[in-house]
Amino acid sequence: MRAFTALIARDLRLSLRIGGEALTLVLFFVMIGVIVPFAIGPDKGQLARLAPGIVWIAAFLSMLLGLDRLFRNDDDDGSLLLFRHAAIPLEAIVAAKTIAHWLLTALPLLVATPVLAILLAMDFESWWRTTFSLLLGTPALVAFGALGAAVTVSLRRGGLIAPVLILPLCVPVLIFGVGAISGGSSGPALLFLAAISLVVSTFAPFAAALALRVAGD
Amino acid sequence: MTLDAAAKKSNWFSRLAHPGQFLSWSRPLVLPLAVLSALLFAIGLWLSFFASPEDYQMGDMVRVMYVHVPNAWLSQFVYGVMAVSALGTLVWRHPLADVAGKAAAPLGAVFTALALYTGALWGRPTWGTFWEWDGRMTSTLVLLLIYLGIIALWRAFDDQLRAARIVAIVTLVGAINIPVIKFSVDWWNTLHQPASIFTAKGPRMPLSILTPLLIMAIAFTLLFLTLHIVSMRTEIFRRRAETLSRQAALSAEAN
Amino acid sequence: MEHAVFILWAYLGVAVLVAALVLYVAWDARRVAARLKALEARGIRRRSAGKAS
Amino acid sequence: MSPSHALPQRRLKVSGLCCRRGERLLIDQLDFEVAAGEILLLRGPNGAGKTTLLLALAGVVRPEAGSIALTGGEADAGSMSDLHLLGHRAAVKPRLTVAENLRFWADMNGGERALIEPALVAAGLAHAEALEAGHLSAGQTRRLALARLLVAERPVWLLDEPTAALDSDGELLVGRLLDAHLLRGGLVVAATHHDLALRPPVRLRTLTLGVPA
Repeated sequence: MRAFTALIARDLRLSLRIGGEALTLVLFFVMIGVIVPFAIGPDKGQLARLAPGIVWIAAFLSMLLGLDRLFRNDDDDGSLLLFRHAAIPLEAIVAAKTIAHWLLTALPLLVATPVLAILLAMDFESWWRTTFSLLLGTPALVAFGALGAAVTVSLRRGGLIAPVLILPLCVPVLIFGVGAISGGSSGPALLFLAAISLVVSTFAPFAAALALRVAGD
Repeated sequence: MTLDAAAKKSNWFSRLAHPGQFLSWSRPLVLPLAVLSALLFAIGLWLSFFASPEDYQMGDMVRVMYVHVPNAWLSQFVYGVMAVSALGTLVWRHPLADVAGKAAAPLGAVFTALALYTGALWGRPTWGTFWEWDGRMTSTLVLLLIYLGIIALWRAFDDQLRAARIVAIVTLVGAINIPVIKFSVDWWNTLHQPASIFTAKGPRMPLSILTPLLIMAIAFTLLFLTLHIVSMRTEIFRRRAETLSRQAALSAEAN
Repeated sequence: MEHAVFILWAYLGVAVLVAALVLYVAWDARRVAARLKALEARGIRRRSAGKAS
Repeated sequence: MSPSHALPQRRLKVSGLCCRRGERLLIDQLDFEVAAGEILLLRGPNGAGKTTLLLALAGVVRPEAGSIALTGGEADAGSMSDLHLLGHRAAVKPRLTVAENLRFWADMNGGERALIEPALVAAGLAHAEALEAGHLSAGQTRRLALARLLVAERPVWLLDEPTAALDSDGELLVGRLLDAHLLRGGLVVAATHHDLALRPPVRLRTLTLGVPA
C-alpha cells in the first residue's frame, strides 16, 4: 500500500513541479468551448442544446492529448523496467498510475466545467448533470487510455495510434455519458455509466500490465 | 521464482498446427474449397435472383438480404476467429495463431465494410435512410473501426512476434463489442429488425427464403476460409522471406 | 422490381469488393512466393529448413 | 553502511537456458549456479547476450527454453521482489531531489526510509541530498542509481556494467558495496568489462559468453 500511494504521490509531485501540464490541458479543454461557437454560430439556444455533447467531446479529446505521457517517461528512463520488481505487482502499479493520471487530467477538467458552461450558455441544471456524468464516465476513459498507452509504449509513433485503438472502445462511454445528461430517463444511463467505469477500471490494469510485460520482453 | 519454458506438447493438434505441417496439409485444401465456394455462389445467386419469391413485407428488397446477412455474419465470425487466435497467441504462444490472427484482420474489415454497405442500400428503400444511428449499425461501424485499428497496430510494429501478443491483448479487449452488437438490437431497439434465424423458436422465415440465404451464407463462409488459408500461407512465406533476406544482409556484412 | 437499382448496386458493390479482395490475396500470395523463390535461388537457406518443411 | 546483519540466503540455479533476441539465438544451453555470498561475473564481447541474460534472470525476457530457479526463500511466490536490477538507465527523475528519488524507491521496493541517509553517505552523495537530480553529473547519477540498491535490502543483485560512467573513486565505491553485500550473504551477477575492485577473500566466478554466431 505504501508503494501504491508513493507512486501516486510521485506522479502528482512530478507533474506539479514540471508545472503547466494540467494547465495546458485545461486550456485546451476550454479552447474547444471557445472554438465551437465560431464553428456553429453564436445562437444561444442551439449552443445550450449542444453543450453537454461538446463538453464530453472536449473532455475526450483532452484525455487523448495527455495519453502518451502515461507510461512513456517511465519507459524512457528505465523506471518501468524496475517497477516489475517493486513490492507490489505490476497490475497495482498500472492502477496507481491510472489513478494519478485521472487526478492530473480529468479532475482539472471537472473543475473547469463552469467556465465552459458559461461559454456555452448552459443552465445550472445541465451543467450539474454534465459534471456528474463526467465524474462517473472519465474513469472508464482514463482506464481505456491506460490500455492504449500500454499497448503502444514500445512504439515510437505510438502517440498517433493509441487514440485510433481506444476510440471505438470509448464509444459506449460517450453514448451513456451524453445519455445521462439529456433529461428525462437519465437514471439508467447514469447507472450504466457507473457500471462501465467500474468494470473497465477493474480489468484494464490487468490487460495494460500484460501489454507492458510483453512490450519489455 | 521458477521459470520453465513450456514443454512441447506433441498431440495431434500441435503437430497439425506447426507452421510447416500447416503448409503441407493446407495446400490441397485450397482448390476444392475455392471450387465449392464458387459452386455455392452460382447456386445461391440463381436461387436468390430467379427462384425465390418476394417477401410479403419487404417485397423484392429481400434479395439484398442474401448478400447482407452473410457479410454481417462474417463480420462477427471473423472477429471470433481472431479472438480465438488471440487466445492461442497469449495462452499457448502458438506461432500459427499469430499468423491466423494477422491474416484474418483485413478479411474481416472487408466483410464488415460490405455488411455496412449492403445495410445502407437495404435501409434506404425500407427505412428511407442510408444511415441511422441505431444500435446495431453503430456497433457494426465500431467493429469496422476496431478492425482498422488492429490492422494499423500490426503494421506499426517491426517485431512481429511482439506485435502478435500486443495485438492479441487488443483483440480480446475489443471482443467486448461482439456481444454488444448481438444484444444491441434488443437493448436499443430502433430500426434494425431483431434476430430472425437463430431464435428460440426456430427460424422465422419461409423455407423458400431461408434456403438461398443459407446457401449464400455458406458460400461466403467458404470464401472466407479459402482466403484465410491462402493469406495464412502467404504470411508464413512472407516471414520466411524476411528471415532469409535478413540472413542475406548479415552474411553480406560478414563477407 | 421496384427497387431494382438498390438491389443491383448492392450486388455490384459486393461483387466488386469481393473480386478485389480475391485478386489482392492471390496477387499477394504470388508476389511473396516469387520473392521467397528468388531468395532461395540465391542459395540462402534457413537454418531450420531441414526440420521445418 | 548499516550494521551487517545477514541477508536471506538465496541460490540461483540456471539450467539449459536458451534466449532468443529477434532472430538470433543469443544464449544456447547455458547452465550455472550461484550461491549466497558468491559473485558471478559475466564477460564477453558486445552482443554476446550479457544484458539479455541479466534481463532473463530478472524475469523480464522470457527464455525460449530451460529454467531459472531462485531458491531459498520462504515461498517461491513474490520472489520478484527478491532482486535488484541495475540497468543502463538510471530510473532517476531529474525534477525530484536526490533524497526524494531515493525515498520513492525505498517506498516502491518495500525498503526502509531509515536507510536513505546511510545510503546517501555510502554513495558519496550526502552533500547533494537536496539537489534536483537533473543537476547531477553522469557519474553522480550512477551513484544515485547504486544507492537505490541500498535503500531496500534485497539478497540478489543483477548489475549491468555497474562501473559505467564512474571515476576511479566510484569504482572503489562499487567494490566496497559489493564486498559488504557479499559478506552479508548476498548474491551478485554482474556483467562488466572492467575488473571490479573486490577484496581478496571473495567467492568470485566468471562466465564468458560466446561470440555471436
